[in-house]
Amino acid sequence: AGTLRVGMTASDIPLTTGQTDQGGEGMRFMGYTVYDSLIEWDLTSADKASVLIPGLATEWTVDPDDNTKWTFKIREGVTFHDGSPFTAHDVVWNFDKLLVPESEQYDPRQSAQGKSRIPAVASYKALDDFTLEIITKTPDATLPYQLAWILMSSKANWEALDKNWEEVAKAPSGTGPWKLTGFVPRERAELVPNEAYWDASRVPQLDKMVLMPLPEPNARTAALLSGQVDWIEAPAPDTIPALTGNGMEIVSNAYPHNWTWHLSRLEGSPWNDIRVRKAANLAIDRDGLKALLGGLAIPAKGFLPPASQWFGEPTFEVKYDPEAAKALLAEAGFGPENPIKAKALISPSGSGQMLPLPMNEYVQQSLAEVGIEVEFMVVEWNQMINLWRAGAADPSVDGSQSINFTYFIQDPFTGLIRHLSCDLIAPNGTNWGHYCDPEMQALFDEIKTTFDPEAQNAVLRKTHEKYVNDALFLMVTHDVAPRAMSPKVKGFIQAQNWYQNFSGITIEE
Amino acid sequence: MTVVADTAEVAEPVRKAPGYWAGVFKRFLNDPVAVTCTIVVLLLILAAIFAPYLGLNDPYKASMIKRLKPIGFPGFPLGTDEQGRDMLARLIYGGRLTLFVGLVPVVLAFFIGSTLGLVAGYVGGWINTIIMRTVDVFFAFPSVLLAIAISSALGAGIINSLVSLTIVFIPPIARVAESATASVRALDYIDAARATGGSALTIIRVHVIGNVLGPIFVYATSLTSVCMILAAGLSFLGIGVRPPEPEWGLMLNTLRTAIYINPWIAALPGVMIFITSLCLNLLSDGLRSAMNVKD
Amino acid sequence: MVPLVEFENLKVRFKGERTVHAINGLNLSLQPGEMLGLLGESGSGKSVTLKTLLRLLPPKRSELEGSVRVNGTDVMSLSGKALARHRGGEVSMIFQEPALALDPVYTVGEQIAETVMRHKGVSRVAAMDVALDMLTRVRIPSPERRLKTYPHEMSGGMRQRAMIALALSCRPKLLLADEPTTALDATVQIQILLLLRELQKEFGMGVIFVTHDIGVAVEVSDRIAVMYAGNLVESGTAAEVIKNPRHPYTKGLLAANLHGAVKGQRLDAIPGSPPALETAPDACSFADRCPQATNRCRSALPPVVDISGQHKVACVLETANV
Amino acid sequence: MSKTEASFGQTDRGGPHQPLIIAKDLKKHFPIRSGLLNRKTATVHAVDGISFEVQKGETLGIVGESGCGKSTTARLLIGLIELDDGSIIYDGDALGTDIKLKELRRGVQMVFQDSYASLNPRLTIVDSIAFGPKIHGHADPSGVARGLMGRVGLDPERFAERYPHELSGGQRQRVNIARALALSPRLVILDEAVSALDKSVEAQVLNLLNDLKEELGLTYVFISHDLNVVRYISDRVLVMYLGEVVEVGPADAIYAKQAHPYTASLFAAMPSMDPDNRTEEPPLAGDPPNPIDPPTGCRFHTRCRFAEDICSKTKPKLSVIGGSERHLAACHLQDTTSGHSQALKEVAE
Amino acid sequence: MFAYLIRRLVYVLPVAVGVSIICFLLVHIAPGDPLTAIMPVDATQEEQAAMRSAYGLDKPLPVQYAIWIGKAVTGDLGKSIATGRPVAGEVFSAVKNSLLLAFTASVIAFPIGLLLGFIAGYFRDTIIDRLVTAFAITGVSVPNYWLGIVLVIVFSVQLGWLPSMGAGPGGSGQWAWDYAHIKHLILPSVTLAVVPIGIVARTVRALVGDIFSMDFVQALYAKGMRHGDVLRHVIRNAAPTALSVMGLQLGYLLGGSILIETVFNWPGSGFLLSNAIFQRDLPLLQGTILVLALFFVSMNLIVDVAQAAIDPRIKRS
Ligand SMILES: Nc1ncnc2c1ncn2[C@@H]1O[C@H](COP(=O)(O)OP(=O)(O)OP(=O)(O)O)[C@@H](O)[C@H]1O
Ligand SMILES: Nc1ncnc2c1ncn2[C@@H]1O[C@H](COP(=O)(O)OP(=O)(O)OP(=O)(O)O)[C@@H](O)[C@H]1O
Ligand SMILES: [Mg+2]
Ligand SMILES: [Mg+2]
Repeated sequence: AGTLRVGMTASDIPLTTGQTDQGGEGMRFMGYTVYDSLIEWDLTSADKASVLIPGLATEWTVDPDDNTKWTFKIREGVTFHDGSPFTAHDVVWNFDKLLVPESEQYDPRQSAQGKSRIPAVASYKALDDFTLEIITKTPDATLPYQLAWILMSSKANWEALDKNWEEVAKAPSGTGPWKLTGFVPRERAELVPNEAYWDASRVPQLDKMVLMPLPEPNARTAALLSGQVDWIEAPAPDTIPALTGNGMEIVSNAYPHNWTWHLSRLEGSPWNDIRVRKAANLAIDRDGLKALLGGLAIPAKGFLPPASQWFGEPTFEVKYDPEAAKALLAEAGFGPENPIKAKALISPSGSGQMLPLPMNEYVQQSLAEVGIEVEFMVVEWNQMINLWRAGAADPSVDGSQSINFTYFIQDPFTGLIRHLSCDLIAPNGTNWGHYCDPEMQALFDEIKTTFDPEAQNAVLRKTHEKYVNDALFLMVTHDVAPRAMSPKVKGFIQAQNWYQNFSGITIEE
Repeated sequence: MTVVADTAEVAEPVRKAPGYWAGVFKRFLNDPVAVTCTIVVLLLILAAIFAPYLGLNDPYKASMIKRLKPIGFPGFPLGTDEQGRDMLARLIYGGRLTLFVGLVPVVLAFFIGSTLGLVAGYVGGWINTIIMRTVDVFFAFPSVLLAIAISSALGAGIINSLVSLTIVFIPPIARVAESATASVRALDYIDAARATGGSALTIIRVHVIGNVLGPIFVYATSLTSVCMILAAGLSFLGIGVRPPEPEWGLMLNTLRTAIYINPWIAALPGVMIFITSLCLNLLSDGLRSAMNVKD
Repeated sequence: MVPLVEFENLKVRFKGERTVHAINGLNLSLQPGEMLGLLGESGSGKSVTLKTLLRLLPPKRSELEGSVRVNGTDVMSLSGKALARHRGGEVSMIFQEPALALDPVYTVGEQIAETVMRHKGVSRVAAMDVALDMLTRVRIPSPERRLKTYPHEMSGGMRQRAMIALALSCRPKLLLADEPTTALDATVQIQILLLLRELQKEFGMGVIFVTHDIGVAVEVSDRIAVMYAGNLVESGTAAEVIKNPRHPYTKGLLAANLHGAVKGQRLDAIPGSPPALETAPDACSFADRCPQATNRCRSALPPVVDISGQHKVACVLETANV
Repeated sequence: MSKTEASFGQTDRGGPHQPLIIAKDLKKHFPIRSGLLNRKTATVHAVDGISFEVQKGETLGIVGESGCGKSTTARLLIGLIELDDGSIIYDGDALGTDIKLKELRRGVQMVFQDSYASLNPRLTIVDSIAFGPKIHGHADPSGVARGLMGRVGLDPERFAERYPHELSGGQRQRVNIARALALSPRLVILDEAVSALDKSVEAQVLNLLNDLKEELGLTYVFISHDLNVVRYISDRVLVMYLGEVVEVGPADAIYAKQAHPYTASLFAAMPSMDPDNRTEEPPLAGDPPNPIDPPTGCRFHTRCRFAEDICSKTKPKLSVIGGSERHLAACHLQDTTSGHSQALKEVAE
Repeated sequence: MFAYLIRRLVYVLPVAVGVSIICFLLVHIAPGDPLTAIMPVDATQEEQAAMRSAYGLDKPLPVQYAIWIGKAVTGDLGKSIATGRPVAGEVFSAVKNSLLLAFTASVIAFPIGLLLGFIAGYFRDTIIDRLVTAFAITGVSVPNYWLGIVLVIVFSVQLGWLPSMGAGPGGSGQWAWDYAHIKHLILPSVTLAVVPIGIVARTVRALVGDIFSMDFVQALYAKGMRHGDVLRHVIRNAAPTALSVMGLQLGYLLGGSILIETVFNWPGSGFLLSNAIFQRDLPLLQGTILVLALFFVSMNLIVDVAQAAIDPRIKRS
């Protein structure tokens, strides 16, 4: 019971119609709360990496003869908040909403958020009310991960509201454990429990959850300390002593997010030499950095967090060893007297970037000490996104040889494949550094064609081992998604995931 | 020459009269507040210019272990910032950029605005109409809004800040210059000079500039503190000077969260902005009264 | 009979960036109903003399000595209510620039009525009636309408009439007029002068009329007093002073006024300019400009000599004649 | 007087009988803008068709009430404001066709009423005087300036480096006169040049003006509202009313007998200097009418004692009166054919 | 009076057009793609192109301006790129909140500024004057965004007396004049009031000082007016100018509260603007700036007309 007031880092209430915006935070607060997807993440455990579990689909199989044909069993007895039943036809309707511009329900805004999440999907149809068939373009075993992105909104509600998405935004309807009862743009949104939720264990115990956008970290901290909210996302590290000093609780956990420098592998890049890459990875004192972040970081051991089910056993140990770094550089023909010169793209701000400036300066300092002289090209976050899309070869990056980006690494595709796949070289995809290695490509193909989850995990581990052993990125730290909350908040379990389950929370009055 | 002897002046001691500026200077020196403020501003400027020779710590050198140390920490007289950089060095180096971005737009706007105003005020007619109506349009924006709008359009960066602040301050200066010029132009001595056949340019140079520059200058000095606060505000918003450059507004921004750890350190850049703008204001007031300029 | 005004050895000194000895031992009296012309060039202390009568000098920067009595009351001793009653009630004043002396944001009627209400304690409506009556008396055309106009909507002559109406609205015993016609055209000036003369007869008040124009003084005054450097150099009836000027300064002024000047002939101009008054004079202030000055003039203050009846001159040259 | 200064001046071209300046039908109307879109809604008829001439070596006095257009006339003569209509002929040369404004300005200079406003407060006295010679390329402008200072009775040693605010009104007006003389003009226009001065100082300056005129052979246009001063200094007097000439003639003739009722009123308005014979009746009532909307016919008819119907209908012409061919007046009373009932009688007297 | 009003209105038109052109150009001279912020980071080129043409961003500038202004005059400022909501509604509700803040700040600032300025002008060149002037200069010298942060620390975090952010328990949508809501106004409006207090105080001081040294004040004393009467006259004379200074300040408060609204998370136009800036939400940015600038223009207009109405010296033909 009670009301939970949450201070989000977003500057606005995320899109409420289904497929949310505002990145991970949007999915967390307005996606998995009001809506469900066919396949979901298991958010019940804090201790182990979270895995996929059935959502609106109870089971799914791939046709052994035709690896592009998938069949999904749709959960029966699920109803939307407006009371209409959920069926396989609704899934088709929702796919059309995102993928078919000609369809009546096509919503460019949701499409912009969702379409690129399901690149594998070629076609889909409802075999009956509770059976869905999806055909992929090529065999792709990562489809379940892709489908975990797609949220189901109610067709009946949309029709009741004159087929007008703007109206739906004000009174949306999903199948999720929370119902949106009202919101003031940029100020607050109010959610109440959906008592009829299909998973009884996830019926919220609170009376109400209020979401407030509070993009400014100081404002969030002040709001929590002055009792205007009970829970804040991403408290600034420096405010944590004050928060704990005032009895607030800091909750954090590893989650699939990293803070790296994506390296250019174009002709002439100093990063083409593996010794230089390894040296750079050995030059950084990640524990010092952790201090800067108020302890709220996990020093990188690889591209994925050490606790990841796909971490594997890489032979190259990512650690702080400046002497080894110098030795490697000397071997490559460089040293403090004869430093390597590199240019790096960074942004002073940006969502999920932790403390980009201090951190980058720290990295710059560390690299300089072993003999890598980095010059920064500082651009605004939005500009940075453009440059990231454009790729290292684009003139607009002005010869920069790395880009500092934080990556969401929750599933195989977004976590690993999209960064280094040969067919996704920018600007066609997000392989910023123009890396293309047949060995790696083969691994990627194997991931896509390995339909047995355990076998697929094994391939993923091999892939990650190669990431680390080849030192393909400058791997710095992992975020721990800290959140601060008032001692009144009880029953929250922080999963190792971007999304969280708010159903078990109660407020002690 | 003897014919007018009876009207000649009664003997008075021979003396060389002090010039107008000498008088201004003397009056200014008699104003202790203004003098103190001038000294403070000058010290800040000198410190900023000669920062590299003051034996300060490297303002960019970070140290995670020594972050947010209090004022008086050994080796760091004013403590350290959120990255363990020396606050004293950063404040002094920060004065460079802050004063630069705070003063240069006013100087530029002073030249451009005065020229526009002088031309509009002296020539009049449709030239005046064009210039002053354009100025009116820019005047329709509150200065903060205009600065933010232009800066956000141009994007962050020192040059962009300079450009946007200069644009913000040209219209008010042009207005003051225009009205000062128009009122001087109506005085008889301008007519007398025109009657001697001087060209417009000569008359502006000899007779107009000297008499309108005073009020414009005083007005411009009163804008410096506004400009500095505004410039720092742009950096504070993240559309001004870019990190890691030390700049007071930006430091204020990046130190915001440190308020919970070491409020005094976090307050320092604000104190610097406050002191400087206070001194600039008082200096401008002193000039105003020394130059006898009415609002 | 108690004189209406009596200055006894008045000295006024201004402190500040530089000291000004504005009035230096002035002795002057005025009988009730008498009209005195106070003549002198700029800076001779005419306005200061008038302001002393109303205690209008800045209290912090001026030092006064001697005594000033109006109707037997010591003006210096007045304060608070008594002073307010004195100002405007007993003594009122007309200023040189009515455009500056009238409040620009109140109508003429309001400003007159306000004075009447203050001094006579009558209602607003009654005060407005008085104002209307006064405007009629100063011959302002369509006075009802003028009552509601603002000062800037009137011509200079009209404003000065309104100012006179205001000054006379409470029937003062003494009217002070500080160069009331200097800013006006000759044709308007003569209208105002005649109006003042008429009103003075009608109201029977004493008037001190300050001017630097001898002609104007002659037009209005029964008596003329000539000031120079903060003191009187000559005083007497208008006829005495004009027809029989005794002080070299008075003579010079008359000559400079082109009284009987012949075209093409050089004027007997007084050379030089008035003294700066930075120190209190200890000799004849005019000596430096006087063609007849002797050592005696430069060594001590000149005596005041009675020529006849009211005619007095402050000049050593006259001692011989008496 | 040294050679250089003389040669710096201008030479006579038209001969002694050519008037130095002839003003023909000068007009200046100032627009008054207001209302929607700031359009012109009214005009001030500041100068409305006046003609006169100034002979070489004479002093022409101009008198009239405030706002009648005296200063505007002066400014038109020296080209400080543009003529709306009419022409100016300087020593036989028409301005605009035969000579340029710049040339006219070397021959005509002006002294203004406000001695303080007519000096640049930021320039020393010597620099102010030297400005004209300097821009005309004189070799030693400050030498000229110092010479002139001596001539106007200001010791250059003591005053050259001073600023205007350190001078008394009389001294400043001397500086203004020196500045006007710096280009060796032949005609000096004095617009109320002595009005702001104290009487004793005024006399000094009048003496100075007389001396300079004699010494340098100057011609004056002397504007004043003080009839005593005008009489003392002028050879001829021109009387203006609401932008028009009502009477012009030799000073003595006008002082002896005013042909126009307005001139007569103006003279009657002078304060008497005789305590036994003071003015009893104001010669004129009210203020002059508004120049925005001047009365029809004779502009003076609204205030004239002799006004009749004809006066409000027909504008009287400026014509010769009483035998002296240089004494002209614009009044129906003076015109036997005007149809004014008193006109003939007046002449018959 | 009516003609004056019309003339001022007509005069405002070209200014308004100029303002709209500047607003329009401002956001189009900007580097970077406005769509970046709302597309998922890995959206493809075609997806971006589709989005661009959906927002009309592929047309030439003059055409875009014509379309924009044509709709703007009918009150349609387009749709926000980031939220898809109509800009007009967004701006309207934000400006409403900003006005609330600006008015409250004015209610705090103007009486204090007027009083201080009057006292200083009355006691000109005394110690009181100097104290007031020092206070006023401090007001205009302090960076108010910094002051805001300090106030939050002291009054919200340390003392816990006042809320640190937001517009009340129910958000601005449920604004009510009760203490629960009003207490949210206190810190931001006090912070916002500091600068206008200084400016109003300084202006009024100079004004009152000048009026006291005018001749008519002496004339008032000369006709026997007591202190109180003279003060009444001085106030009446100062009123038009003081009024116009206050009017302008109100306009500045509205347009200049962006930093304060950011600090206090106040859901006003400044906050909207800073969101629009960081998301490069063109229609929103344009619309907000346009509405604020036009508000400022109208404010000036109102001030001029009001001044003309109460100041008999101004010609009202
Ligand atoms: N308030 C004052 N403070 C300082 N000096 C003053 C003040 N009032 C007058 N004086 C000085 O006192 C002297 C006499 O001034 P006053 O005004 O009486 O002259 P005036 O005869 O009225 O001259 P004017 O004809 O110019 O009005 C002048 O030197 C003047 O500068
Ligand atoms: N620049 C101008 N714009 C509009 N009206 C003007 C201008 N200059 C003069 N006037 C008007 O023209 C008329 C004549 O003015 P002018 O200055 O020539 O008069 P004046 O005879 O010199 O008066 P005064 O004796 O007051 O100096 C007046 O009504 C005046 O208001
Ligand atoms: Mg006086
Ligand atoms: Mg004039």
